[in-house]
Amino acid sequence: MAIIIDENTNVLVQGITGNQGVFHTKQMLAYGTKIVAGVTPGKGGNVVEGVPVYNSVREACENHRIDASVLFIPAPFTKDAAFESLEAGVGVVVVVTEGVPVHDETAIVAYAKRKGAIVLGPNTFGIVSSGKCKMGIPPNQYFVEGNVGVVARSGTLTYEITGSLTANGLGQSTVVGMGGDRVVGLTFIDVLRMFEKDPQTEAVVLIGEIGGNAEETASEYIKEMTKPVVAFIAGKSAPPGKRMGHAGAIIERGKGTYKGKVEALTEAGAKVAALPFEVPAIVKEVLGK
Amino acid sequence: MAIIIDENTNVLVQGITGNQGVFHTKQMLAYGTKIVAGVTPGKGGNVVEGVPVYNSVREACENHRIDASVLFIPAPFTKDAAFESLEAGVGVVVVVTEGVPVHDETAIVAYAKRKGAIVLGPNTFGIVSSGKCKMGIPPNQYFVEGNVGVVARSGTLTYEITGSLTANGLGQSTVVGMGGDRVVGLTFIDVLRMFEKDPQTEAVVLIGEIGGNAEETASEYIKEMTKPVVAFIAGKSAPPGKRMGHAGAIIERGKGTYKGKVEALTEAGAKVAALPFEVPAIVKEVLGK
Amino acid sequence: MKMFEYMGKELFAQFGLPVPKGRMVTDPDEAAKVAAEIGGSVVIKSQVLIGKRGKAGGIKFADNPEGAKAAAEEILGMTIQGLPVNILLVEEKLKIDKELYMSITVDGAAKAPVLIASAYGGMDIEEQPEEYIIKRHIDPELGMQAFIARDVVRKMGFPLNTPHGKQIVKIIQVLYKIFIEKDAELVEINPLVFSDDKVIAADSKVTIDDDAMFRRKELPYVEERSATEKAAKDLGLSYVDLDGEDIAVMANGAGITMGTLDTIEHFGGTPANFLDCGGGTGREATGKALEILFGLNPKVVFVNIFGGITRCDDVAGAVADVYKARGGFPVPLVIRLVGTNQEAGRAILEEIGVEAYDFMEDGAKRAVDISKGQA
Amino acid sequence: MKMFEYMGKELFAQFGLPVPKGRMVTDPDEAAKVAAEIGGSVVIKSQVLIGKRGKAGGIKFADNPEGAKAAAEEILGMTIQGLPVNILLVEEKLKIDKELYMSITVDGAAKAPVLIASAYGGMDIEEQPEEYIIKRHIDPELGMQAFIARDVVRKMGFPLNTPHGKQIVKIIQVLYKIFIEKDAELVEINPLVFSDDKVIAADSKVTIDDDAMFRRKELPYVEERSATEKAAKDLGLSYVDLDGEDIAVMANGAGITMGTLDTIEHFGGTPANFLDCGGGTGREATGKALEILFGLNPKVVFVNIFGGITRCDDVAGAVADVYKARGGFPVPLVIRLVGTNQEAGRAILEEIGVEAYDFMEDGAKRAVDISKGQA
Repeated sequence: MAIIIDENTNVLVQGITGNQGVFHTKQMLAYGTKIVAGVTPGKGGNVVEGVPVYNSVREACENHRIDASVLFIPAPFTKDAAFESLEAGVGVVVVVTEGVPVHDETAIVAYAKRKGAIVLGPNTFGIVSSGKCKMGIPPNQYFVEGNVGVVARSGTLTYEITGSLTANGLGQSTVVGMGGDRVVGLTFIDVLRMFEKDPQTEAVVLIGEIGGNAEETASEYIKEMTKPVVAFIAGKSAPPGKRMGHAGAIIERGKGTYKGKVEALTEAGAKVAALPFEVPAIVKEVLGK
Repeated sequence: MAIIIDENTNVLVQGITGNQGVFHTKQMLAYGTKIVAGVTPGKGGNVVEGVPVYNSVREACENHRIDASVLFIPAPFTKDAAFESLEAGVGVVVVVTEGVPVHDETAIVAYAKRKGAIVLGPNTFGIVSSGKCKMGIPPNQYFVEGNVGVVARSGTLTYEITGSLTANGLGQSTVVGMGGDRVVGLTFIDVLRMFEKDPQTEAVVLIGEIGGNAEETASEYIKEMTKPVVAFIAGKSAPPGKRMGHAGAIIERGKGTYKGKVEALTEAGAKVAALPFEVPAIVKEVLGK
Repeated sequence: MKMFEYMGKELFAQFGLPVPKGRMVTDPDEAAKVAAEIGGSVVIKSQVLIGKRGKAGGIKFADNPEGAKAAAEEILGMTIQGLPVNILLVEEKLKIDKELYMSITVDGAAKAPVLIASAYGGMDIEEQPEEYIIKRHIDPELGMQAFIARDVVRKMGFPLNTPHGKQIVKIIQVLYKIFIEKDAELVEINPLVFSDDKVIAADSKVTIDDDAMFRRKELPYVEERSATEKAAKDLGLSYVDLDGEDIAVMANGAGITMGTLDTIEHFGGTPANFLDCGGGTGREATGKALEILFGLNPKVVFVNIFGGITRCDDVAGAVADVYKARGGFPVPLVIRLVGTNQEAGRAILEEIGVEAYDFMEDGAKRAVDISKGQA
Repeated sequence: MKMFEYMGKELFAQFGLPVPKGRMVTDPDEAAKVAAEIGGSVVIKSQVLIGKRGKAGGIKFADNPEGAKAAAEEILGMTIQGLPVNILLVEEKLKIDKELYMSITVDGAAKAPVLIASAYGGMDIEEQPEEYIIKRHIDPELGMQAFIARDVVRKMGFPLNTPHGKQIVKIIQVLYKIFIEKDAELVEINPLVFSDDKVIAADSKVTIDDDAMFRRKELPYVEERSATEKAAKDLGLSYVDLDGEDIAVMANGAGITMGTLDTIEHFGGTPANFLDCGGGTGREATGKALEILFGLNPKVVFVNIFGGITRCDDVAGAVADVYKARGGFPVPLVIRLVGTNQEAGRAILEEIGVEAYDFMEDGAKRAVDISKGQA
């Protein structure tokens, strides 16, 4: 099982002929990802690491079944590329690109909603259904199959925690990067619901951050979950971020603090690790290992 | 039963304080329509024919359950008014207005699709679930409850045929005006599906026109229907309409003729009346009366 | 509203679409002047709102200003399919390496704009086999994104990384922008030509949505209507001239008008024209509309009213007004009148000795009989 | 990018939003000149990119040009929350009958723009009870339709058919247009004032999305960064100054940086700053980034790398480059280095006698110990 992607997922790489595209195509193939096609407009007919390149997503779809697409596309063109996959009916779109304008992000997410598609990112490390399929940029070696679901916003901290899970014998079902930007496709609660339904997943690690209220909202759902949730919230000691005029204050109204998040999660029955390296021990504990 | 609207439908009138709004509110109330609210921006707090007037659809929705809205709004403001009802979650929007720009019509229909709402019109006479609820402008006296469903594009010809049905003792379940414009919310096939499912409807009268290919498409569905369909296609002798450059010819590719439509309908098992006044006799025949 | 070719090209140029050098002129001397400005060979094109002007001799070439003047003299004053030529477009003669087709219109069945493109454009576009014609519907909420334009170019069979490919991608996006921002029903370029490494709109066909003209005041206005159509339009009605000569028809609504024509033809009559007075036309306007029909000298006028918003007393009043003003009808008038305020209407007609029919078929048959001298 | 008030108002004026008469000035004589042009009473406002300047004395009134000059002299050169005042805005003093609040920003949780409005604006807006604050999310595919603006005005409690009501409806639509077309993260008017029958933007707060600046070249550029922040930005990295003084932190990625700070504080250390070098920064840039940190004189530098795209050999190479160029480190450097090309990186570090930690917590503890003189 695992969620969102698995060993049967046919993957498209958009921007496959760029430096990042070539490098990560190689890495993903090495991980075992079924990359069936790539797209770079004007480069159709080429082959990258054995993968055929097309001029458009529709052309790729005329020649292959495409289940999911991962984008290595410069920020100014990311909206167009994401729209292209969504319009062609691709069900999972992983947007690695950093620095996408926020209005473009909003547009991508709105269109994905209309098309009933899942968007990870922008600014995500991607997603790994450990041992089956990797889409994105995480280093291959830390992702080993197992029963812990991981959901996070930022990349390196996730590698850090996933690496320590793996080092402690705790493999993962799926590790989901929702993306670090202000507007991204999924929220914690969306992913938690999927893990709750996934037979492979026995516990979930939620890696949150200060700001926003996604962790508080997720807590409402955690109360209903049958599977244990272990959380780490980064930013306990971080300085307050830049404020969006009065508007930011009015929207947040005091939500988004470290303390508020930890309280909400704890109250919902999640175990909150004070530091990243405490996570594996707590996961073992909740799994009774 | 009946389709789309019935005696329990709570109706809103947008543009209720204008001449047309006032006149037809009176007529609809006289027919028995449950008009619970009206909207005219800036005229909130007034009362028209006993109906409270609000400043916005949301305000009306805060005070009443609104199931359907009928618009008596000048063409330049029709898109905004239709969007307003759709955004507020109103499920049936009847746009009587003539002369709405075609791009506005496209926008209204696209948004309605996204919101899962039914749009009748623009440029429709409206809809009558005979004996229960009338939304729009048809004269009250010709619409009497019965078992014939009627679906049409243009108004007066529908009154003509419905009037002759009534005069021949054939009442109607629902008479649906899809609207006479190039882009409207429903197609024949949508309405035929509803009539097929409606227990009250025993036969359907389809009033078509030359041009487009809605009747040909509907024929495909008529083949599957268990209920008899009687059709009249207007425009046998009409001159060719204005052509949209080569584009029009390319889209139509010879479809849309009187002959083609009659053949498609006949082949699908529908009975086609050569003239409007022949319809009632054929309906009686197919109903075995 | 159809725009003349030169207007469409001016619009294209405003939005940055490449068009040939040239200008609209209305007399031969101007034509010579523009040809001199352009230098080299030019084309002189009649500006009329119908197609096939080339076959009718409405397009000529010239190699110098004198030639341009002579060609302009020849074309000006020509009549193409009944339309006199008063305007010319004088343009550089393009080197044409290839002709494509490109248009955007509204597809009513799909309820969305549709882009139509072909690598095989020109006069024979309608005869091209389906597989050479690319049709791409545009989600109105998504609009014309760059990827759609690229995919259409790919489907047309052109490489994306050539100058031609890149220009077509741009042209598609700009054409859609014009289509939306100018409330067009149709924007068509046929042919869109390859001229060395340039891609140029060699013709233009732009139709603006009449219903959107209220917000398109910046556009030039083109009068396409005949005097009678215009008189009807001024009353808020629509008039259509038909091939027959016998029966003038007035009815209220497009559908019932078509049904009325069908019924007349069923009984062997030939409608000369029709006037659609749907949507609650008042007494005065209805009277004026009747005057329009009488003015066209039909053998009989058939008025077919099924009153909804339209009130029978208004229609009858109008009939009576015309009758009284003229001291009778110049040709026979047959009227079928039912619906809203029917009794009041009948009473008014009785005063002037006119009897109304209850059923369309009876009235239509009577009108046909009169038109054939059988009454 | 935050815009100065006067820039935001210039933007408002471009789009037709009503703003007070006035102009930006940078010296007292100009201030007097603008005051003379305006005539009557004026307000002299310090232009700084933070709030609460009024309470700090950064806003003064004057009744004539001399007074304006004096006020300008007083404000110019002031320091407000650490920021020197170099620019002033001299404006007509508005008659203020009522203060409203109006803004549009992106609500990340809702994944959509949100319009926030209140009939009770001004300095205390954040303290207003929830029921006085109207929040309306805007479907990005639908945009700001007129009906939404009208409904917000209705919710604010203003009649729609008054001059004030009509102006606010217009202002809401224009504000959204600016928000979208200028790639703003925030457009805020506080207060939006009733001045007789006019509605005027008495202040402006506009923040442009940094990520969209590549397509907003038409906007003025405002440098908000300190010299260090700018040096880091030029390397494509982000630097943040913190309250502590002891430990300079370099880590790769926002999340791991936060986790590192948390861990340092957990062991009782105080981070002075951090540099996020995520996303595959190369050897040269990493070296320059290290130089930036050493240049700030911390007690210790802690480098925490979990290599993904970032390659351990690049980071180690950069450390070695700096070591060799300087002939040693000016302050101790603690490094934790795991991930991509870990072995190659370790080998490079060994050459200069630096030992890397395997675990963040061990490295962090060591750095804290050094910073406290406990090593």
